[in-house]
Amino acid sequence: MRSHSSRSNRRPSLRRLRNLGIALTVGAGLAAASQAAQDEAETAATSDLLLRANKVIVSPGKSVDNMSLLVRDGRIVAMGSDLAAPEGAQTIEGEVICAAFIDPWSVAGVDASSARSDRVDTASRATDALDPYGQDEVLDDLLESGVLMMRVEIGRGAAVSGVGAVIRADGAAPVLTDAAISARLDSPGLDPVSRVGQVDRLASTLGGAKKYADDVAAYERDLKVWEEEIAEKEEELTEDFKKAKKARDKKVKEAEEEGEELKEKKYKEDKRPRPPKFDPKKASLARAVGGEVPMVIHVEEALELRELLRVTRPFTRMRMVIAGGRSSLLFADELAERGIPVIVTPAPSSPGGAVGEMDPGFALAGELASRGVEVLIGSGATSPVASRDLPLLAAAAVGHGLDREAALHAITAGPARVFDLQSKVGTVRRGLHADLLVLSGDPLSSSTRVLASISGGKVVHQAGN
Amino acid sequence: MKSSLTQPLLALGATLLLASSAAAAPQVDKTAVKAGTVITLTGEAIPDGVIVIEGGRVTAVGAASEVQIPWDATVIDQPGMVAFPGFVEAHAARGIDRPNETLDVAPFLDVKDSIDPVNFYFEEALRQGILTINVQQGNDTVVAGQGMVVKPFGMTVEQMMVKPRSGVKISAAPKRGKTRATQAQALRGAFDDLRMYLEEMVQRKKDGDDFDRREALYQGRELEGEAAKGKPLACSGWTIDGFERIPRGEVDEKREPLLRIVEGKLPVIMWCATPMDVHAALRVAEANGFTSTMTLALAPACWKAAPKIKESGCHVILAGLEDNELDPITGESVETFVPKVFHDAGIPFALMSTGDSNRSLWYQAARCVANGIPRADALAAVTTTPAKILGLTDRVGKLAKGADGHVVLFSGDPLDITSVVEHVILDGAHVYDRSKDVRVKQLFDGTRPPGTASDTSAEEEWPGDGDGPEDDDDETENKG
Amino acid sequence: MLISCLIAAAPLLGATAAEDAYALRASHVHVGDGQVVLDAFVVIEDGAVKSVSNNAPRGVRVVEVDGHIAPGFIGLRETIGAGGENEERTRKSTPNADLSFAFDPTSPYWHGLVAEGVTTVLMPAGSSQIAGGQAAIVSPAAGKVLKRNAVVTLGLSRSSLGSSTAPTSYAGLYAHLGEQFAAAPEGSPLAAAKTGEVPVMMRAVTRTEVARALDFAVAHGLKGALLGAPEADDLVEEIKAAGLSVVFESKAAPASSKDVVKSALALAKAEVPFAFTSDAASQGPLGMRMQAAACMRAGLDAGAALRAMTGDAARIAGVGETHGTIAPGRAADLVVWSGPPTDLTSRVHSVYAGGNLVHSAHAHGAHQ
Amino acid sequence: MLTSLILSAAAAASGSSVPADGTSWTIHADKVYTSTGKVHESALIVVEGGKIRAITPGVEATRDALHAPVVTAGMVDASARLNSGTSSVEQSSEVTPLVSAEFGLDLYSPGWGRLARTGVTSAFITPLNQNCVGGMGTVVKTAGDRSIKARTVEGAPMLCGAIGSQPSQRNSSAFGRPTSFFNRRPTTRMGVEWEWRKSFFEAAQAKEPDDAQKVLLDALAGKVGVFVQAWATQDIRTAVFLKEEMAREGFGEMRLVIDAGAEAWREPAMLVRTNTSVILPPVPAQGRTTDGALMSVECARVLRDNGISFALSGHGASRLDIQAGLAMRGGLTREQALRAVTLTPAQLLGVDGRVGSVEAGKDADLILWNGEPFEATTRPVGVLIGGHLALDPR
Repeated sequence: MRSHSSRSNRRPSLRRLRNLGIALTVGAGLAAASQAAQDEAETAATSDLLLRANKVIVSPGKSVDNMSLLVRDGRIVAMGSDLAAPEGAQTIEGEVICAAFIDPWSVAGVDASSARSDRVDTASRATDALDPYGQDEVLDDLLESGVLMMRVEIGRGAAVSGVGAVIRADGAAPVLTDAAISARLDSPGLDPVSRVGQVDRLASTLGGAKKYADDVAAYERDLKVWEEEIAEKEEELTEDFKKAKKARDKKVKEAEEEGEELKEKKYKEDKRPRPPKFDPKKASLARAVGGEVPMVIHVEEALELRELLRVTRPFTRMRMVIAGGRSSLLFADELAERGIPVIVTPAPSSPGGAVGEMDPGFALAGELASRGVEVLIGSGATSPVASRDLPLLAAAAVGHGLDREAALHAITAGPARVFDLQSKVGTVRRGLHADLLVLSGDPLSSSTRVLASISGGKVVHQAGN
Repeated sequence: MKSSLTQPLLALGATLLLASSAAAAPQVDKTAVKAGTVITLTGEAIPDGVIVIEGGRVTAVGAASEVQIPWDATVIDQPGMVAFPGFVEAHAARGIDRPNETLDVAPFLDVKDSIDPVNFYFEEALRQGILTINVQQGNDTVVAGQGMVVKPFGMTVEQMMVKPRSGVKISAAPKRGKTRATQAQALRGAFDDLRMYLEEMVQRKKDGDDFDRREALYQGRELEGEAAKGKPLACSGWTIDGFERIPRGEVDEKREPLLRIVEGKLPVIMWCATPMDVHAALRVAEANGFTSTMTLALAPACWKAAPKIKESGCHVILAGLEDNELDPITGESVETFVPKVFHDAGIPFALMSTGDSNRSLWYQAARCVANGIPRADALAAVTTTPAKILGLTDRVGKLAKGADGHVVLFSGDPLDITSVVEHVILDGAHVYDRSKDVRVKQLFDGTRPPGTASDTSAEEEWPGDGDGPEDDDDETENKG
Repeated sequence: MLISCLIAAAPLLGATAAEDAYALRASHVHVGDGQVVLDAFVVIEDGAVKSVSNNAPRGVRVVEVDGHIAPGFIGLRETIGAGGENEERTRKSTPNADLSFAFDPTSPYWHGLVAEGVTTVLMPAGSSQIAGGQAAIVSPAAGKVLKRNAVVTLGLSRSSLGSSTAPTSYAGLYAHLGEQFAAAPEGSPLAAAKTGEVPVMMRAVTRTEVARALDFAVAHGLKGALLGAPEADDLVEEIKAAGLSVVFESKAAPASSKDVVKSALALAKAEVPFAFTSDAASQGPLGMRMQAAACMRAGLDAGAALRAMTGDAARIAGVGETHGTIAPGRAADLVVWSGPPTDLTSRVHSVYAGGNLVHSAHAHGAHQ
Repeated sequence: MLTSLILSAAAAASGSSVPADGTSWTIHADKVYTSTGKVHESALIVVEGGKIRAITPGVEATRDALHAPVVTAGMVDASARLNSGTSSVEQSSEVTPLVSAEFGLDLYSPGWGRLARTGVTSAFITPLNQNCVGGMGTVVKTAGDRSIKARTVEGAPMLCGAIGSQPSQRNSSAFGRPTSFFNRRPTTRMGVEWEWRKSFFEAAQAKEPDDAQKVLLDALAGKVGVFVQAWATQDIRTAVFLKEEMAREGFGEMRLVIDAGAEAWREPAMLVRTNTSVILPPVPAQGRTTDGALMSVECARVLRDNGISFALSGHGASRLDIQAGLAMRGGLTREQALRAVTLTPAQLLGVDGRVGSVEAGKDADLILWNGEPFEATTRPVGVLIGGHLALDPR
């Protein structure tokens, strides 16, 4: 009993009873509309909040001393050294304030079977798989460790899986319902030929999507032309109507005299152009090919990566992101030159071999960065709990050669930029969403504690209670 | 050995006899039921009450002293017994040959084509005093066929029918082989298809009309006749202008039921296995405008979504009373008595009976009382609330003037552990008498008729050695 | 303790310093028992630490190292280096097996281990056996066995139960183990374990397994540690009463186990010694630092975290007198870090084993 | 004597503002079913140090006393089956009398809490039914200290095993996996029966019996009870005939208890003849149980009518209070149903000295009901185990 009590004080999670409020998204079309709906939801009115710290890390590498932040309605409304706390404002003080950590590659908060599934397609949506109930403990851990946002994906088993999302660990409305489309080229089991074959299949899928997009564009052009033509035609027909009527009345009379059937003139016009058959999968993928959303591709081995880089050159507008990329060092220059970021999971990839010379292991992040590649650090979407380790992984990367700034960038501003959230989160600036951490010291130092986590202006974790 | 062969046949014969006699029973018959207590569910119970049934409908209910029994009525007098309206089963995927199709989306199907009137389930329902049953397809589906409300009596589906096309079963929980994401996608897809199909139809119609107009102009004809006028198809999620142009008859009959759902003309019963399914369910309903005509059928775990459900205003059907979950931190099991949650949240709920003949609706209601729900509310959950869900408020679930002539005579209080159903009067006909029920003995000593669950593999799995459900209360019929 | 060591050291200073004697000078010296000496000299002679002091020793070469000096980490339960040679699958028990024979000094794995600051390693038997044999303690850098028959390893978890080989039940397991101990002849490893002169390492995972293991240990007078026990916090008093320590295993992702964090904090509070293993198969040598860091971010103080990877770990392995701390007479297994050794952001500059420089970041082209 | 009791009771009542150890209470009940046939109306139960100190006519209870419409003794589940599955039975041999179920227990299993909260305060645990002779069972309180010793209730030793299809299930002929010890007898019911007789015969005729055989000899002598799972009629027969054969051979009179005797109702005479007790499994949903045995709510009544001593059980799959209710549905009186889940199982397991009834001096294992016990409309709202609140009625 005694010992038992130590474990049994489980607080009922608020998340359970919180309305998840995932905006509905019928196909891609309404995504934008839903986005607006979320901004609404995100900036829900909350009581004022004053945060004060000896050091505020505005963005990785850039910090100011003795700063206060005023948070209102989910946003940072003021920053200054001498801000006074308004009436009834909650005040939280700490050593350091920085932007909340973002895991760019996670499955936390996602229903497990969907995350594993091999049956998803490009039209499947991570927002359909968010589980606000099943993972309270997992998500609570994230709030404690300062990882307040994750880019989640589904369909780990599928070659090309669905549309990912950026969600908040506190279970509030997603920050982004259309974060990226992800694909996978990791099947070391296969023989080299079929491994390359996989890459080519992916290429042709992308090509198919591109063609579909082109066809749709073409149809829209044709339709415009046709509508103009018809409009003109209708105009002149209306003008000539009186004439035509006269002529016809004449004909009718003649016909009656002749006592024969009246022959109407044959009317012809070109048919309205037909749209290409709607294909939700291609329509969805086309958005990635067109660069509207990033395309995250999980690839480890040099064989696939080389082929991938080759076949994707034609897709100039596609914003590719490499995930995993154990062998990406070999292609660092091209990645840097093409501006392709790499989401590194600084963990040994194969047991034992982990720390062999051939496998960069934890050093990968540092090496890539030194070669001018933008590095993000993600937990690898292996298990929901893994996201909890994000700050540890970033720290370990520093311990193996990555600069502190780069490491912090890799889990804050970096993910925000790559997934089009820089206007909302990732740095600490007036007007941005208040997704912040109040810390007892340097964000990555092992002896640092997260004193408070603020998500969308709400205090979702505070050390000690 | 021989007896076990012959008895079922005899038994079957017996029921056939009963059935046909009732089927033949002329509806003009007058019946009066006198009972020691009459539970009307419209007010206080009536000591020595009388129920008069004429032409299959209740014409009078009241104290023996007040109600005039017609001289020519057949009187069933049971001073020792309790008269009860009979239970209403809001949802059952039983009495049909197979609960689900392999098709993902098949709203054009109708259970009326698969109901088996001599299925043991209906006989058992009668024995349990369940006189109104909404037969629906199973939960292993995306959009299943349309259900039908029946009474557990009659030799043909027509005789059993109470209300056809009572609603379409839709599942927010993944069909076999699907995941939460792909299920939601399939659901969305089903309604997107309908929308695009209709839009295309409208477009084609419009093109045709425009062409005719121009042709007429060209040929110098006056165009006679006006394009049809009416309202566009509008639901909370989307609208289709020019919908009125489509003659109803031209809509593909396979798609027609979905259209009726969007129009709010065809109710939906939405199955949810987990609370997150509830969110999915409400999303698709909201998007396609059938929230107000949707009833949620819920597995126990869904209690966590009660606040969300409260907002939606949906009624619920509870499959299973108790939720057992393991606290991931302490490893302890945490039990939640589900109906209490919904009761306290003020959400109207109906209960469902399980496959266990000892866990029928009376038992479900009794457990609610045991767990602190007022008796009246517990009884409502197996009578008036399901009646409301099925749109049969005036007909079943209560003993009142104008209601269907159904009366169940219990040996004691319906919720008493020792009470049994002694007589059933259905539409005024005396269709069940326990003293003549050969099967009661058979249920004990085991000679079971064909078509009973006992020769399926189902309960070979029934736990004899502890590998079964954590709690009998927690039985939910999941995949139909 | 430090004072005494200084005094002890004082007379030695300047006195005939042997040829190979030299000193490392660093801003911080983490002794490994929780103390830190600032701006100190560590004098090394004959592969052992001769002294730790604040004043410069005379007559010995002084190497200035910029950063923190800490004892090399003790890697308990390293199995990879054995290349799967560490369990005898045809027998449930081989109590006399000597794991030192499973040590392959040429395994490429060791280098990585050293590069991460692990200088001493305990190689126990695999967890599928019950009495698997005698763990050996080896120096991966020196490629030599430091101590044979160091620890008796016992498997008391489900993974030691067979599905179609006896025993299939805990009852059978303990019956078997009881016989093994009863039958152990004088001077045999198990007999030595009974008298407590050789420590045991008992693998027990679930709380029930731990509880049973404790009963058995108490009944047979075993001393040593539990291996596994992620939920040890539920049984802190019992573990303390039995006078045992806990060795946590590290998992694959996530590197940090929530249960272990809770348990480590509870054990620290109750002053029960514990250690983190770098379970090579999952997180590599960093596993233990990850787990330690996770505990620190949850409130464990740095000293305790370091002890769990050095001093206490060495004591648990039965080599507390020779390894795990920086003090006169201890083996000169030292690691020079760019910062606090328990901080994940710190890098390994150089590693000394038995006084010899066995790894240098510059040489291996790691980044600074 | 009585007066002193009342006095002490009053004293206890007045001084009982929940003491530190939380094992002393005064419970005021409108009705107390003692399981011994006696029923106290409006009584005060005084609990001190985890024991029932006295039951006295209703004194005006103090504020902090517990109240309940009805109080009964905690239920004893004679076949709770809460062992930790396959790791609770030593399958390297079919006959393992030396195995103790104690080693197959997991006191951290959530099952315990569930049992305790539903009013089962003591549970008989046996090795999993995968061996012919599985080993010794043990009676354990369902809540309390997390040490098996402290939780065990010393009772009559019981040798547990199974007859029927289970013991032979995993065995097979030597094709396929010749290394597995599952290539062996028994693969049939015959084989199972053979294993039983063989082991007993060998024990009885052994020159110097080994430890395992000593246990079997005690069983033959009736010093150790024999607790045999036998669902179907043919298996119950096998068990009974075994007992009779051993008696005929002059090996001794076994004390036989049939566990999971679903079909015991079919041939009651046989059980009466051999004075065999029966533990009934939960009433199956569809009328049939494991081994295709048939069972309905009426079974308990049949056993009662034949004067066979029987207990009900939940198999960890069903609430025991509901099983008692179903037995009433089948024709038992409340009193008889109560006995079948309290005193009778306690007697069968030899723990009636400590549990099974509400009597002064016994363990304070009590159930507080919100109405008449075993009705579908009532449930345990409070449970005390050794005086500790396992379910708080307040």
